[in-house]
Amino acid sequence: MDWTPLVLTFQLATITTIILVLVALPLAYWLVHSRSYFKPIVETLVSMPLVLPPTVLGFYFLIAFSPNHAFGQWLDEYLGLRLVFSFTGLVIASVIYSLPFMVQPIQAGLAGLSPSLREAAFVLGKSKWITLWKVEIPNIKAALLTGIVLSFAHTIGEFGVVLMIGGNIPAQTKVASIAIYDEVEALNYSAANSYSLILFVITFCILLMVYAINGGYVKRFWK
Amino acid sequence: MDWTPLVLTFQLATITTIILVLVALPLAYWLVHSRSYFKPIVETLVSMPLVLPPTVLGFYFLIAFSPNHAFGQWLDEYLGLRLVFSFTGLVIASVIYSLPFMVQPIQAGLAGLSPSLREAAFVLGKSKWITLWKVEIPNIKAALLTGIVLSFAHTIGEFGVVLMIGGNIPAQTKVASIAIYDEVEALNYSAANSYSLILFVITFCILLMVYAINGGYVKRFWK
Amino acid sequence: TSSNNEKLSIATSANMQFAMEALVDEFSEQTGIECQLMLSSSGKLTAQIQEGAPYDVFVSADLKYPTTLFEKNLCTSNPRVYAYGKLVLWTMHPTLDPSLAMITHPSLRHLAIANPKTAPYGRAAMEVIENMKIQHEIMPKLVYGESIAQVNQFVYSKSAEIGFTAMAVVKSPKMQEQGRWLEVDPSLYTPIEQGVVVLRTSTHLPQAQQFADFLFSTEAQSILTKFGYLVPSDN
Amino acid sequence: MIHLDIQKRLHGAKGGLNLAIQLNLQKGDFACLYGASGVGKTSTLRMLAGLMPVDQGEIKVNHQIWFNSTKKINLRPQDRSLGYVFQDYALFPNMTVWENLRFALPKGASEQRISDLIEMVELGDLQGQKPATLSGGQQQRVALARALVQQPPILLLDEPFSALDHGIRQKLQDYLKQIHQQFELTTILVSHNVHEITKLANKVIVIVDGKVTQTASSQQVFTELGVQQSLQLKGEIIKIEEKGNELVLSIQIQDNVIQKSIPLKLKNQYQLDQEIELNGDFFMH
Amino acid sequence: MIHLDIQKRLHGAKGGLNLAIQLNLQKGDFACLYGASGVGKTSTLRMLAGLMPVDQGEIKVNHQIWFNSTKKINLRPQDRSLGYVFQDYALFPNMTVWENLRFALPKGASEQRISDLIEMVELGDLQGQKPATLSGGQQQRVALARALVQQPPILLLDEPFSALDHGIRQKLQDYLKQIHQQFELTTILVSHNVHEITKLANKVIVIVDGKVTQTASSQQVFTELGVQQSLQLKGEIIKIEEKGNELVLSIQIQDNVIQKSIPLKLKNQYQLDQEIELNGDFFMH
Ligand SMILES: Nc1ncnc2c1ncn2[C@@H]1O[C@H](COP(=O)(O)OP(=O)(O)OP(=O)(O)O)[C@@H](O)[C@H]1O
Ligand SMILES: Nc1ncnc2c1ncn2[C@@H]1O[C@H](COP(=O)(O)OP(=O)(O)OP(=O)(O)O)[C@@H](O)[C@H]1O
Ligand SMILES: [Mg+2]
Ligand SMILES: [Mg+2]
Repeated sequence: MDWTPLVLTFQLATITTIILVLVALPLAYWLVHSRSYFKPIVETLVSMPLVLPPTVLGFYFLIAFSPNHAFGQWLDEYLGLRLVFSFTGLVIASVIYSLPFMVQPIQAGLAGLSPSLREAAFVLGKSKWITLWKVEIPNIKAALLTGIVLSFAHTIGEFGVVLMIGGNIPAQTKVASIAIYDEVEALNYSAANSYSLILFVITFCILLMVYAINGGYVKRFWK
Repeated sequence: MDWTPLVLTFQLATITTIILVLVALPLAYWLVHSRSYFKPIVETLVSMPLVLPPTVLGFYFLIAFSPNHAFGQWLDEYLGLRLVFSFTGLVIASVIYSLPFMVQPIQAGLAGLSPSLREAAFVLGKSKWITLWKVEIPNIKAALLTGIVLSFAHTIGEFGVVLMIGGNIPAQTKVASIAIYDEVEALNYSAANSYSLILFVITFCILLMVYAINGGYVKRFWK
Repeated sequence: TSSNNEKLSIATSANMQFAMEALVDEFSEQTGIECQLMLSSSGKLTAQIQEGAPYDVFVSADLKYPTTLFEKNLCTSNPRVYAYGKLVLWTMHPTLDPSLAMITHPSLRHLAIANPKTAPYGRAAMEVIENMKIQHEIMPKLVYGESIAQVNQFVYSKSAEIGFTAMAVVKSPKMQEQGRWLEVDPSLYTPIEQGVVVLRTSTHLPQAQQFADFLFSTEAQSILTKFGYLVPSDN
Repeated sequence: MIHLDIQKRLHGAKGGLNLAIQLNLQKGDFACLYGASGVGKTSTLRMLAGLMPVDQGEIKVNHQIWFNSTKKINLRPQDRSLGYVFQDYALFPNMTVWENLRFALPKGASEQRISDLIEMVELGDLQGQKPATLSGGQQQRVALARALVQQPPILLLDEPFSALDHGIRQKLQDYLKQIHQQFELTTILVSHNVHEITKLANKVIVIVDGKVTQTASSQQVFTELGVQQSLQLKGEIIKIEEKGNELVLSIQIQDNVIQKSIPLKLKNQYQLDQEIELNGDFFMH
Repeated sequence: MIHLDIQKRLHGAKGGLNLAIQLNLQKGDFACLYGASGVGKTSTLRMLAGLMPVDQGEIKVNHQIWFNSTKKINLRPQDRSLGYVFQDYALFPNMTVWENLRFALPKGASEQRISDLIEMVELGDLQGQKPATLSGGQQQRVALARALVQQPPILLLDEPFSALDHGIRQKLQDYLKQIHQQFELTTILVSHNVHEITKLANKVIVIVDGKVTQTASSQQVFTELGVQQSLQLKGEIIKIEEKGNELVLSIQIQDNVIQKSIPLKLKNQYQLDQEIELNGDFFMH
């Protein structure tokens, strides 16, 4: 059993999730508070990566990131970034693809908060950022957790985009989902099963821990 | 251009989303109010379909639903249901696969409600169901919308599970994402592009409408 | 729907699509039997057939998958090889001239091949590399497509400068004028045998058998040749 | 009618608070829970309504057991038919004022009742508004009206007038007193306002540190607590002026001079140097 | 110091409400907004604090323009440094009592201030609790303490004592009065309690139907409104009893007899038949 794909998978999922939190928070914040006419358009656009089949989306990424097209060339020349067939490319593609899973729950959470909390913090002289950080985020923990779990799990199982943009290079872009897919295609069902099982068990344990801590079950147990 | 796959796709997405709302609401409700030790386990299990690559999940569905195995045989003999290679099968698989997108936002929404709303309804003699329906759901509209949009969009773009369990049968299980896949396989990139574009545009319009109405932009415009 | 059930369902590897469409047209014209194609990867089709997919004939781009099905007693007879695939080296870069010598050149960053584990063209490409004894130089450059189709996308989008694909691809109507290609010396790889089987569960057994036989007719074989396959009679 | 003997462990401002409350109310009683902030008044109402778990004890209403810790009986809040005005109002944010009341209306009952109540709490033109845009006092009035829609036999009122001005407060107190008598309700009121209690309640239950220390009439209780609830004072009219269509009386009570406006048509009832009786309503706002 | 002249269109109980408020307060003023429920008191405070958009007008504080509709100036709430006790408290549910106060503490200020305030509002052992488990009055006291942590030059208090019992209410009123004078604050209080207003405010601003109808001392305002705010009455001691370590005086005022407990050590200050002055604090709860 080759463990590299599994390690790579959890690296990818973790990095993607962290970046997503950082990107989605300000975006969701803007979406909640903006009265702009663009708002519903941006809201819609955020969900759109979900609509295209992953392989197709991956193909578009491939074209966009390819050094032979304007954007990819620019990235290559000015930033020295080659996104196709690289781990960085996987991360960027995963972030875009999983964006709705993080933005939308956070947005719904923020929208559900009583405005008087913000107001109270403002009157105390606190900036929007401190208010978001110290008052709003701690009060939408459930929604934030939803976003994190959905993004994390989805990045682990994500496969089409990753396969397309990553090129299935061992130890670089061959994540577990692709390894499992390979085994299924090769009719190696028992190998696919064991990979799946391991992936499943590890993720199950991680999420179970998250939920148990969040629900206070761990505290209850130790009491 | 063959429109059947597109029609099929929106049928599948609509039916799946409706079923998901009906299934996810009681489940999310239970998750919010249960103090059972099983709760974090169920919470974790709900997210697990995301973790497996779609084709692999589809493969497991295929085996489970196949009349050659116990469960599929039972379905076939006692309920006369053949889930593999049928539209019904697609619906069931999509429901299971998209479950977390509906359950988790709703759960987060319900958890964020002030308990005094429930209490006030209870004191007025209202049952849990009426309270959920008339008081709790209307107050988590943003979260419910998140669930609906994520599930709907995801079912449209979903591909791996559908291809595996549906078998790409025209007018029955050949949804748009698979039609696009076919065109890509056939090197028919321009046809794939037009399919993608149409899918994208229609979904964009649907979601834009939803967001615009929800944000009150339509009302504002008419005022 | 009933009209689907009357048609002959032919499961075929997605990369066989063009040749198959031409073959099916010819067959329908000759016999009046209507057909529909079910496209997917050989691996998925095999899994589906094992679970009772309603297909009549399985035209694979490989021999491994039909053989597996035969061993599981799901076919009416041994798989028969109706064609051999030809491997080519293909690039979309206007400045590149495809040759086996150039793939080791340092300026070439990515070489796309299909997954050797699952795709016959991938396995053949790997054999070429091994026979040329250039694994060490070439390994870091390799990017793997899930199937030939994905290799095509890598090459087409120029993400990979060059790739090993099937001759059927570069001869297809869509790609004929696109890029440049070189046929790989067939002695460098074991022939890519493509097999056909009639499925035991077929509800149109006679017609299915008729189609399988048709693949070996002169008309069919000339079509296959036109689309870039080697046919058994050539050997 | 209501027999309650419960215990509950809570957090208090000076460490743990052991709430141990006994109540015995007859049908028609208008009882008031009186005690300092944080002494356990709201908690008592919540346990009676079934909204807060009771640690131990029994609640019996009309010979029906609502809660009994040893027999493990615990009626759902839905089955305890009572009206409750929450201290924090607990209005439904998704419903307008009218819909909040409509939601409370029992099946088959006439919607006339809603209109009447909205009129009574003076929210006529605001009935289409959501609670979020109402003022504090307006929200409180909606909460009161909503609790009265079902005409429940038992009323729990947690400081139902605390956010109201004198005028509407008097009016709603009068209305409450009237329906309490008319429908023979059993009412438990939480209030810090001695005057309000004296006016409404026939029984005052004093809670100190989580325990009932006294149950008696308001007169008795407040006298013992050294709180004068309703002075009956005599004064003398020293000046009578006409202002617009009002009559302004200046009245001397000892060294104080106070002024009071009355409608002009009552003019011939008052004259200079007349002795006049003034009760608490008059002094306290 | 505070010059405010603003207009705002709101919903009222009798159709639209045109709020049009002028205020002119000096540094050190303790003003009270007085008016019926729904008349626009909270809205006025919210507009002063920058939390509600103003339709038209100007707000000037300390010669600095906070808001001007023609010049399109609108200071953020953060830049208007004032303390605000919200009518609905607006405590942060994720923070404990201590953390709620800590959040308000300016950088570099000593945490001693927090402990002092928590002591003052008598929430010592509850400082580790989240607001959700506090009683209504306890929450209100946290809100007051939180607004005082920053020692702001301007205080806006929206019915800050409405949920409190007599004892703690008196104490906090005294404390408020003291810090108001000590730090020369400018304070705007919303209250329905005449006694409280009389005790604290030097200016009462009466609002009727969204307009200021009167600005004067509480004495003047309430006299004209026919509301007696604080009687100074004389009574006679008719009985002196010892109860434990307390002395219970029975005092006759006209036909009323009231009782008052005082510490035993003050025994020699009182004797039978002595005339004794009683002020409003004493009567009203
Ligand atoms: N956001 C809003 N939009 C429109 N109308 C509002 C809004 N907020 C409050 N109102 C209305 O404005 C009026 C004044 O409200 P405000 O809260 O200022 O009253 P208040 O004087 O504080 O009353 P109370 O003593 O009951 O707290 C009320 O009729 C209320 O319904
Ligand atoms: N869920 C809870 N868990 C633990 N302690 C609680 C809970 N709810 C309230 N308390 C505490 O119980 C005590 C009594 O609270 P309660 O709300 O009954 O007071 P109250 O008499 O209504 O006071 P107020 O007049 O201030 O509303 C308070 O000290 C409060 O902090
Ligand atoms: Mg209370
Ligand atoms: Mg107000």
